[in-house]
Amino acid sequence: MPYNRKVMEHFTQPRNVGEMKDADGVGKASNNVDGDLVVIYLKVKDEIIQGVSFQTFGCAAAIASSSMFTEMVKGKSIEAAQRIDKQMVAEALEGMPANKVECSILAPEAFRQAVEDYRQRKESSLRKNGVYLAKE
Amino acid sequence: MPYNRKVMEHFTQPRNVGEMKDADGVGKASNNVDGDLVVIYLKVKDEIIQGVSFQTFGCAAAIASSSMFTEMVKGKSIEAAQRIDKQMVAEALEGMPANKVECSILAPEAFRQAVEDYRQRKESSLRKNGVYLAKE
Amino acid sequence: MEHIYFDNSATTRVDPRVAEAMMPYFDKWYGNASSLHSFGREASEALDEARERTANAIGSKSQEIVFTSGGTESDNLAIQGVAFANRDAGDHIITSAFEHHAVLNTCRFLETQGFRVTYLPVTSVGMVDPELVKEAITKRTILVSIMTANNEIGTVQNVREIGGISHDNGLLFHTDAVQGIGKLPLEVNKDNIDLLALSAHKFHGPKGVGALFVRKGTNLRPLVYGGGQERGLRSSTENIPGIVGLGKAIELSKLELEENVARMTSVRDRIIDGTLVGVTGCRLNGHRVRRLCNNANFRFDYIDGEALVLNLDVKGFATSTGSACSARSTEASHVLKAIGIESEHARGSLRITLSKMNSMAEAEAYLETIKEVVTRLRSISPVAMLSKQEGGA
Amino acid sequence: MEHIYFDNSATTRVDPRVAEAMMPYFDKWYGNASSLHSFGREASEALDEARERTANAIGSKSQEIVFTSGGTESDNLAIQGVAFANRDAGDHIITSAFEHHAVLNTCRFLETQGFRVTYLPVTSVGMVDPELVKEAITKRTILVSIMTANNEIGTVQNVREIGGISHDNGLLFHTDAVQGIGKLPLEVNKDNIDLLALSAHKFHGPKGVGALFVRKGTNLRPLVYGGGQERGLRSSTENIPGIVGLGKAIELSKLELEENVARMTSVRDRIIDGTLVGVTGCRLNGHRVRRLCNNANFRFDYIDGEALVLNLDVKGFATSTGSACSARSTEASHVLKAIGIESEHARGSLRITLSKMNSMAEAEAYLETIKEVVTRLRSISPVAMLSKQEGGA
Ligand SMILES: Cc1ncc(COP(=O)(O)O)c(C=O)c1O
Ligand SMILES: Cc1ncc(COP(=O)(O)O)c(C=O)c1O
Repeated sequence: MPYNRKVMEHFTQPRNVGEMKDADGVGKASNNVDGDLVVIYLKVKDEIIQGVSFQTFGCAAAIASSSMFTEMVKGKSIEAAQRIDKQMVAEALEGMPANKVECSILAPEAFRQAVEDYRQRKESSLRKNGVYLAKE
Repeated sequence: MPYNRKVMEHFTQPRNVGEMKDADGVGKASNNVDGDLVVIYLKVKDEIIQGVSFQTFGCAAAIASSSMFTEMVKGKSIEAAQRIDKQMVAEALEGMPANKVECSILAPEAFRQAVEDYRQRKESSLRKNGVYLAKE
Repeated sequence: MEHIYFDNSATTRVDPRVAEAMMPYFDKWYGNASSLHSFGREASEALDEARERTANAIGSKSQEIVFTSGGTESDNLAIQGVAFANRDAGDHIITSAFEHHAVLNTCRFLETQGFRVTYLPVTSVGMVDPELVKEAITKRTILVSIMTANNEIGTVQNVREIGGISHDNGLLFHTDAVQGIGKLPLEVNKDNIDLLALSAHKFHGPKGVGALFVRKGTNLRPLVYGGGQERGLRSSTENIPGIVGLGKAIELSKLELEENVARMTSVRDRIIDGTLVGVTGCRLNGHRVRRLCNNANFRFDYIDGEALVLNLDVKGFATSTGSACSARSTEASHVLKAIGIESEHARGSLRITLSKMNSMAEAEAYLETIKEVVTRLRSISPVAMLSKQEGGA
Repeated sequence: MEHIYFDNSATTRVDPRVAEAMMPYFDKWYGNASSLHSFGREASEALDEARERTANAIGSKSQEIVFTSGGTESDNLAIQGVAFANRDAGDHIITSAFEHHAVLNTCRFLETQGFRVTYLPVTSVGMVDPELVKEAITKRTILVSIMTANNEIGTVQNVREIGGISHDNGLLFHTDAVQGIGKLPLEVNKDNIDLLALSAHKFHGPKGVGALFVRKGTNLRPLVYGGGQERGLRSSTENIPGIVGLGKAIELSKLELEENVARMTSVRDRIIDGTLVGVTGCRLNGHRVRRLCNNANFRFDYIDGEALVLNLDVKGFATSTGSACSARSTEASHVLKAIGIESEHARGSLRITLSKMNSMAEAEAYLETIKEVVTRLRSISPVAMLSKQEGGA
């Protein structure tokens, strides 16, 4: 399963790696069969992703696609970032071996969880601060 | 089926080849399955083989063993010559591939026929000349 | 004395360009194609390239090529593979009486497993009549297997027509093309072929490596089970140097087909005509026209094939009598029997098979020698007695 | 940068002396061993010599060696061969759960053909308990097949004892010795072996050629049918260069066994001890003592084997995770599962397999690099979260 140069570059020098202590949202996604785990940390301001980082337990494809995914969402609005799926990540990496495309699925999934976490935290902090949102 | 040097020598330079016009006895032996044919010509005097020649249609082993056989019988008494069998020919040739030993069988067989022929001719010529042998 | 090699249907000399292509895979890029590291990647890229070259040479897709250990395994994988995988569909196979033993003995084995096999007769020049194929088809037929060209007498069959008949009847068509590669332009699609067996050492590639073209969608049962290489059809660590050699050899054989065929044909024709004119009591076996460009096969009266071959060998010419594979027995070959040649005539058969490496000068040298050798062997043979027997029979 | 090759259980570099022995058979003595002429004789003499060398190396008779296309075919010929030829005698086979796929998948195939197979469990360090073999034997058992040494974790079995148990019960004993040749002293008679599979590319011979020792009198059904080579057990034009290479390689491996084993053992021990001491969260898979002299197999917490292998490759070390043959799937290998290692731990396995060509300096270079690579990959991995999960599980 030969990876292309771009994948190998993101595998050997991944961008945005590591835990983010002051994240606004944290999400994780795992693949229970293989034990893969991706964690995404977000800093958000005005619905724009100001900062993002990841931690990944997985194969080279999982690491490289996590790295590429974080590069792709940085600076985007949450809404735009949520449209990025495994195919788009694989394309940005200039292709992935057929049996490895699945490995790019965890980063977007963890990202959605992180956004969820961010929304919940925001809601509860709003609540704590006495601000109630109308729910319909 | 590699033949040894001695077999190849008797194959490439067979001794005592050819028809003998004035033979005292001629015998042939054939193998009907493969079509092999060996013809042996004898010149006999006082039960001693004075001359012998052969013609062989057969593989290299058949040719080489015919050649060797004629060398072996030359100068021998008929009685002694009749004791020479395929094994002795193969030994004189310093060995034969296992599946080729059978090919040495025709020369001794043709020789026996030639002796038979010689005896019959002798008997009929004696008869013709008025000499009768006592038969018991 | 330089030996002249005239036994190219038994096996060929590896083309120096092929040997050169193989060498680095022995001690430099020696990885296992399944490995993740750079040695493995070198190996798997070499494998992909060889597969493409092989596919290109016969007009198939890369994924339709399965590498094997040679022609015998390819034939067995095709025939046993189809038979055991399609038992529900039927149990009858059609082949010819003068296939290579890799096909014949596989079919005989299948008979012991409850399959029925029709062995079609061939004409006196070794042609399979396509009409007979048609007639032999039953509701239980699953496979037709007819060789592209015979290894012994060189007859070239109407593969396209027989493949067409098979397809018209919804049957799979396999052809043993082991003798065809490098001598005939084969195109699996145009030629209606579903399974095609080839063997590298017959076209200046290495021994011990072959391939089977398996048309997409064809269901086969593997012969061996293991790590799942070759899409599960042929498990085992891939023989990378061998496969690279096959790929290079088949590419060259395709690129240089026209010139090689022209060259071999002219040398062959000189040999055939020169022998028939120059030696008495000699006839050609097989078809004069529908014949491999590299094959001449004669029968000489009153002399034995082994003696002929050994005597020619002493004189510096490597030839054969009957198929190389049957050289261990002295029986007349099943191919000569199938074309109706019996007893003494089959015994005196001589096969000369050329490659692109043979020259007209070698043909001339042979023509000198064959006369001398036949004369010598007849001088040993009881010719007069044999011709009398024959007249009487 | 020079690559350091640590994946010798996947395949090895051809020894230059082996390559040299093979070369003339590609384009000088390129005859078919069945041919009558001098090219054929050269080939058949080379074949005889290689057969003798192979027999000498394992203490068998020449006539008991059948050349094949590799370990997979040898295993299949042994197991399918015995099963189909002895169906009247029984239908039960005993093997282990962590055999190579060449054995396991052959047994699974035989199950589809009505045979029953017992897959014996192995201990947590990968040993087959001979007592369990004894207990598994039934009246219908015909064959016991236990590998000499495991390709992934290197455990060496009690072959002699298991062979003895088989013989005491009148059963044939087959052993897949593909990983044992050149690393263990094997003697088919002393070791009670009836069938022994080997593959040249695992001991510095060429790919695509192997052998099966078949004790005299053992009845096998062939896998392929054809010209009747190898006493009818393995038809096909013999792969002379490959077989010559196998013969040369196995002779060398026997001659140099002691020094090679000593060398590999010391390098292996440095690698095992250095890794266990130098890297946290790392354990050895397999038996510490009953272990191939060339095998080290670790599991590293919180990192993935593929990532590890690729990162080591970038740093110049060719290694593997799991068996090379299963590298195409991301599942934990059946061997690691069989010794009871599941999920994340199996994921982080690394196999280092040496040959006589590896040096202590290479071990030192690796020890530097492994620390660096594990640290880097853990810095990417959510280690804290994984260790929490684990504590909770
Ligand atoms: C027509 C034909 N088919 C099959 C084979 C078998 O090929 P191999 O010997 O490479 O297995 C041969 C050659 O021996 C052949 O000539
Ligand atoms: C233990 C074992 N058995 C069998 C095989 C199969 O050998 P080959 O790939 O040469 O067919 C291998 C190697 O792949 C092996 O390690």
